Amino acid sequence: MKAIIRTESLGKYFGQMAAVHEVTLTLQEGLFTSVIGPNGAGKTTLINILSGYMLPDRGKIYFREKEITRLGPDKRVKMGISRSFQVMNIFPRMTVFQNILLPVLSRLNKTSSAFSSLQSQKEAVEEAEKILGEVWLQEEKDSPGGELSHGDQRLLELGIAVASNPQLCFLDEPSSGMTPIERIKVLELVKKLASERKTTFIIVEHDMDIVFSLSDWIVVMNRGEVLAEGKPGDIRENQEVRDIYLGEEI
Amino acid sequence: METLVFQGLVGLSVSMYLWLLAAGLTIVFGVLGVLNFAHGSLFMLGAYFTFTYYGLWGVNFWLAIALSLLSVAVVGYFMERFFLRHIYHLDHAYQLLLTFGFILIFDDAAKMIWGGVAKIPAMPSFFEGTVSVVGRPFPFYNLFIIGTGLAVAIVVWLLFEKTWWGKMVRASASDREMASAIGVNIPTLFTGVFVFGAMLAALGGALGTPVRVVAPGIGAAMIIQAFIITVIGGLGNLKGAFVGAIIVGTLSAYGILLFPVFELFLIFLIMAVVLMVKPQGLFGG
Amino acid sequence: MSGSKKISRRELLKAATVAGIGGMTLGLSKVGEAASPKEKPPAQTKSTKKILGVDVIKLGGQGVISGAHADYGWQIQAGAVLAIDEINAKGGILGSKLELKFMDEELKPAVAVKNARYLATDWGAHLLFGVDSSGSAMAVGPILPELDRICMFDHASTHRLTEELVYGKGIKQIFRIAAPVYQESNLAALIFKDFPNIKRWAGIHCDYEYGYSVWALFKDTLKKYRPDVEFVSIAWAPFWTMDFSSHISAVMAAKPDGIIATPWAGEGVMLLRQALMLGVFDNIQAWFQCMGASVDILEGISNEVAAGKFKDKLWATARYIHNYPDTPENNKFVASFRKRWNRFPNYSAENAYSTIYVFKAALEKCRSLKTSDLIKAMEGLKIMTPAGERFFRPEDHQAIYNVPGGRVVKDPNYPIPVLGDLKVFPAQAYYRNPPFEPLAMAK
Amino acid sequence: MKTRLAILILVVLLALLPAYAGKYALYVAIHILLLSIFSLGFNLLFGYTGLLSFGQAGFYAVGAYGCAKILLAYPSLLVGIVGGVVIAGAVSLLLGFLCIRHTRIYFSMLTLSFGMMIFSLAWKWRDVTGGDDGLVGIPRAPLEIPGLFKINMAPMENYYYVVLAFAILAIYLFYRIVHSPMGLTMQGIRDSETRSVCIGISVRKYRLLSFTIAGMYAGLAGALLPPLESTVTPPLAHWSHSAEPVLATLLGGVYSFSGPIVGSVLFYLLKDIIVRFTEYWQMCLGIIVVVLVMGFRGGVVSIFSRKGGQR
Repeated sequence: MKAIIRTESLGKYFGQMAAVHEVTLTLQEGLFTSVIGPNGAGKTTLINILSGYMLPDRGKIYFREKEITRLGPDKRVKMGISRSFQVMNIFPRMTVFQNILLPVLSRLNKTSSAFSSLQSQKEAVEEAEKILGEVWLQEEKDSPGGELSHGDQRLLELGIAVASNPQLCFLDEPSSGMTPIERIKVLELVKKLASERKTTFIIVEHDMDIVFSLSDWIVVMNRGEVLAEGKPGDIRENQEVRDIYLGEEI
Repeated sequence: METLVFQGLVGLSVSMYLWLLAAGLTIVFGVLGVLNFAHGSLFMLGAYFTFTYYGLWGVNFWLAIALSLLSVAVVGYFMERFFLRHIYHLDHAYQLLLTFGFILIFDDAAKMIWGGVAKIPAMPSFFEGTVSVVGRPFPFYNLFIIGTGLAVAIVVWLLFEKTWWGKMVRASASDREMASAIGVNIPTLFTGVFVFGAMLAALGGALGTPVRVVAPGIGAAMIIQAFIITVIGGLGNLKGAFVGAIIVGTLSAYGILLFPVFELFLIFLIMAVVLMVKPQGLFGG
Repeated sequence: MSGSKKISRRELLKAATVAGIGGMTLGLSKVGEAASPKEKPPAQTKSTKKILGVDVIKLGGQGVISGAHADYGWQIQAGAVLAIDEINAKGGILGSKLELKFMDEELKPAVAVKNARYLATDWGAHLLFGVDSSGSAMAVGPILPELDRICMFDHASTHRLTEELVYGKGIKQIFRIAAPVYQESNLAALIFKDFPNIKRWAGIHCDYEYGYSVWALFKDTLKKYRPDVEFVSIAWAPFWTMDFSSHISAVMAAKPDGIIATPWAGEGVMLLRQALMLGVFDNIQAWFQCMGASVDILEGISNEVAAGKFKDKLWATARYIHNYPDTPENNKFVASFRKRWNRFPNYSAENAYSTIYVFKAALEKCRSLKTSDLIKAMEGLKIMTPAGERFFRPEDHQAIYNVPGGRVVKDPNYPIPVLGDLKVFPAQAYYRNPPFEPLAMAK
Repeated sequence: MKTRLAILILVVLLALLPAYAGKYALYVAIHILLLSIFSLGFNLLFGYTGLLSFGQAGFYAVGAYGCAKILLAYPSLLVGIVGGVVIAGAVSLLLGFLCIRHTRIYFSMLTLSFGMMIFSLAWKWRDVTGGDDGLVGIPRAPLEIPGLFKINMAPMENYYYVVLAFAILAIYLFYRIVHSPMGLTMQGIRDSETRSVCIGISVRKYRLLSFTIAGMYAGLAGALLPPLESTVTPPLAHWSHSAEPVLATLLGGVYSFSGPIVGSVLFYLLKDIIVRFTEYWQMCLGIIVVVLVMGFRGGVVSIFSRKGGQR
């Protein structure tokens, strides 16, 4: 197994508060990895830094052993890193189909094509249709993204993230706000996409049952630092982890 | 050197009208999130009302100013209560458009009521005369204006920093939902803030009545300067509006003295430079 | 929001849209149908009763009637209406009545051009007049041949209108009844050449063509008579200057003996009042306010003049002054204007009033509404007007007449100040003459 | 199919306009076409890229002055118009580079100040621009391609056809742009800047492109003006002129292709008709604006398409 992303002493500080502190991680390609931890543990900040959405104050990031610490998010997408957002971040006035088509066009470097119609972009259209099917949104194809139900918007968010055809994809709470049944469906979908698309997913997730049943690898964060990492079974037995989740069944 | 001191002092007195105008604009933007294009028209109405009470009806100067502030407060109340309130949730563009419509209405209403001739009543006699500054005569009135401008700055600062109302206003400026959760009546507060901003603009207009002209259209002419000042200082920032007004007022005065040919250009240049170097304005967060 | 409200709003929208579209089509069809018949030459000989062939002679005027200079447009309108009513009361011109349509020029050249086109080609004006700003005049002038109409400019004063467009380019449809820009600048130079103690001159001028021309011509002319004078300081004030304190203190820093200033309308009043506040009149010997004898400015400084605050150092002129000349024509005009409008006429009003009488004279002379006939009738026309005898110089279609300058003083016979100590110079002494050379206007 | 037929009928009607309309109607029609081009370009920036510019009149003026200077030196209509567009494009590329680093109200204010700087320049640089009197006597030069053809432009009808041709071309190109991958990219940036960045889009590049194209559309509208009016003056660059495409677009509808065009027709005719009946045209226009904003915010076009509106 190879490392897909590796960090060295990452740090991000907001005034006195350390959102992320001394994080040194090596995450393996092909392992379905979850980042867990209590609220304010720095999970979202870590994902923001790894996806390029924020720049770290300290430390280094390597993607497939190439340094990407200062690269902007658009450059990282081109290298094969994409992400979804915790707070819904879709294109609300564009149709569902266009929501998916745009990242596909971006990946195919077609966005600067000024005078050809969208329909004439055959390759992109076919691929977008395929992704729509994969995330179960074919029926909603022509509705504006902003008018979808909450659950469907989460699916769309996922669809946009995978439309860049990433090798590495960060999902920030892909099932938040959903019913327990929907959650299981969505996360099983992610798992399925991971195996079909050969994408390494790193997700932030709160539902411990799902995390422990689906993940190959778990990273536990607390107060900006990595508390523990390991296979689900090992994490379940870890006393420190049990302490921070005091009272909760993990 | 003496010339520069004198010119700076003149510029400072000009700045104070700009400060009064920009203060209300920036408060309303900071709290309500509305950029009021018609704010200059409230300035104009303040001047027209003062002209009517003081110049036409012969009311005492101070009373005339107070009455004119109240009159503009009523106008501001109607604007907020029946129009602006209903479009807070819309894009800035619609607020600009609505308030632009108000400029057109106020301008023509002023022409209907007061006619097209520029109005300028006699100066209250207690303001006549000059004091000697670096050997040149400097008007009492300009000193009075500088003093009033500074006093208003202090009062507004105290109001926002030290009073319960000010705290509520600041709370709702930074987080509307939170403020409403702790029991602040947001709609009433917004009306209050808008009316307060309108009265500041009216005060600027009213104070200018004896020495500056009031004519239909001065509001639209002033508002661009006020926009520029608030942007230089940082939108929604009171301290920024104060500093911005002084920068624009004094630099224009020096521009007239030193580079008469480029004066027109100067103010836009300052704004472009500030925005490029410090996108949020000098004091913007 | 309740359901019923929503519905009513939608209904409202529909109604508004329908109304909007209705109005639009109406407008278009009106534009369409009205335009074609009226594009034919104005001179028609359908009716045998009328000498001019029309029941009404349509006069299309424009001036600025919105914003801070709205009074100027009002004055033009007031003067024109007075003349039209007088003429119509006596049966019109050669049996045809006069009808006026007056539009807002907004001081925007594009609007002035659009108005002229609308008035001439859609509304069917036979004759055009008006226009306040120089820029608007320069824009309207060149389209007159295409519109095939005469336009009498009664305020816009740039010398370029008659010198470049009429004399230079041969656009014969342009006439100007008002004195051009050099009337005030050259007049000021002629007056002050005789004040040997005033050696240091400063200027506070409009930051546009008008201000530049006045300052350049004033300097040129005065320098010819008085090589010893110096021009020590200048401040430029753009449109919409709200406060002249900075301009005044900037020029006063150079310790001038005299100041010549061009801001007009409300800006002129404000400038003078602020100059008083800054104690300017204690430190200079003379102040020449170019358009200072315009009625709105005289009204605005009435109290100060009465109180003697200008210390008799304020001089002014305008393109007509209500207390000059003392002729029956002028006295009658001022009296009827005051009776009708309860104000004194300013120069725009007199210019517009006289414009209508010039049209009358020209129409009676050529008995035709044809533009080419009218041009012939008006070239070289001499006519008595309230401002005195006017002569339309054929070379550049500029009306030549005398306007004096004088001190702004209080006269018990008038409720507002008047010009006293009048200095009258023959017009030939200060009009520029063909062949015209462009002004060098380095600032 | 229906839409195509409607468009065809409209184009035919417009093409036949000189046959049934008078001179003034033609003049009005030309102005409406110019405002449509102007507003369309503005809406690429506003409705499609999410940037409210308050300085488009600056580029309009650059196009107008550019074309005027060319026509005064070398009287060929095509050279003048194309030259005006190119100069406006170059200036908007340059200023866009400085403006697109900002968004929302700051972008609006920055564009406002650059627009007003162009206004000041037109007002002050008198040797080149003629100051406030502007440039006068600009010829309506013949439309010519040396060796091929030469058409006299003196009759208004001929020039109307030139403007109509340019307008149809501009509208067609605009349609292609907004329905292309690039148009979709701009809409993505409008909907969510952060999302766009995180799917690999270089936001600044497309903002700059949008800004430049909008500037060229403003420049085209401006370049078509001097041959019509034979004059160009500084108010063309004033912020109150920048407000016209804003008003027209908001009247017609921001998020529809035809909104700015419908809005331009309405805006121009409304004012044209009101000023004939009252000197208080500002008041009437103001009331209409207020009613429109309070009553229907999606613009007139939204009434027919049900979509659009709040944002």
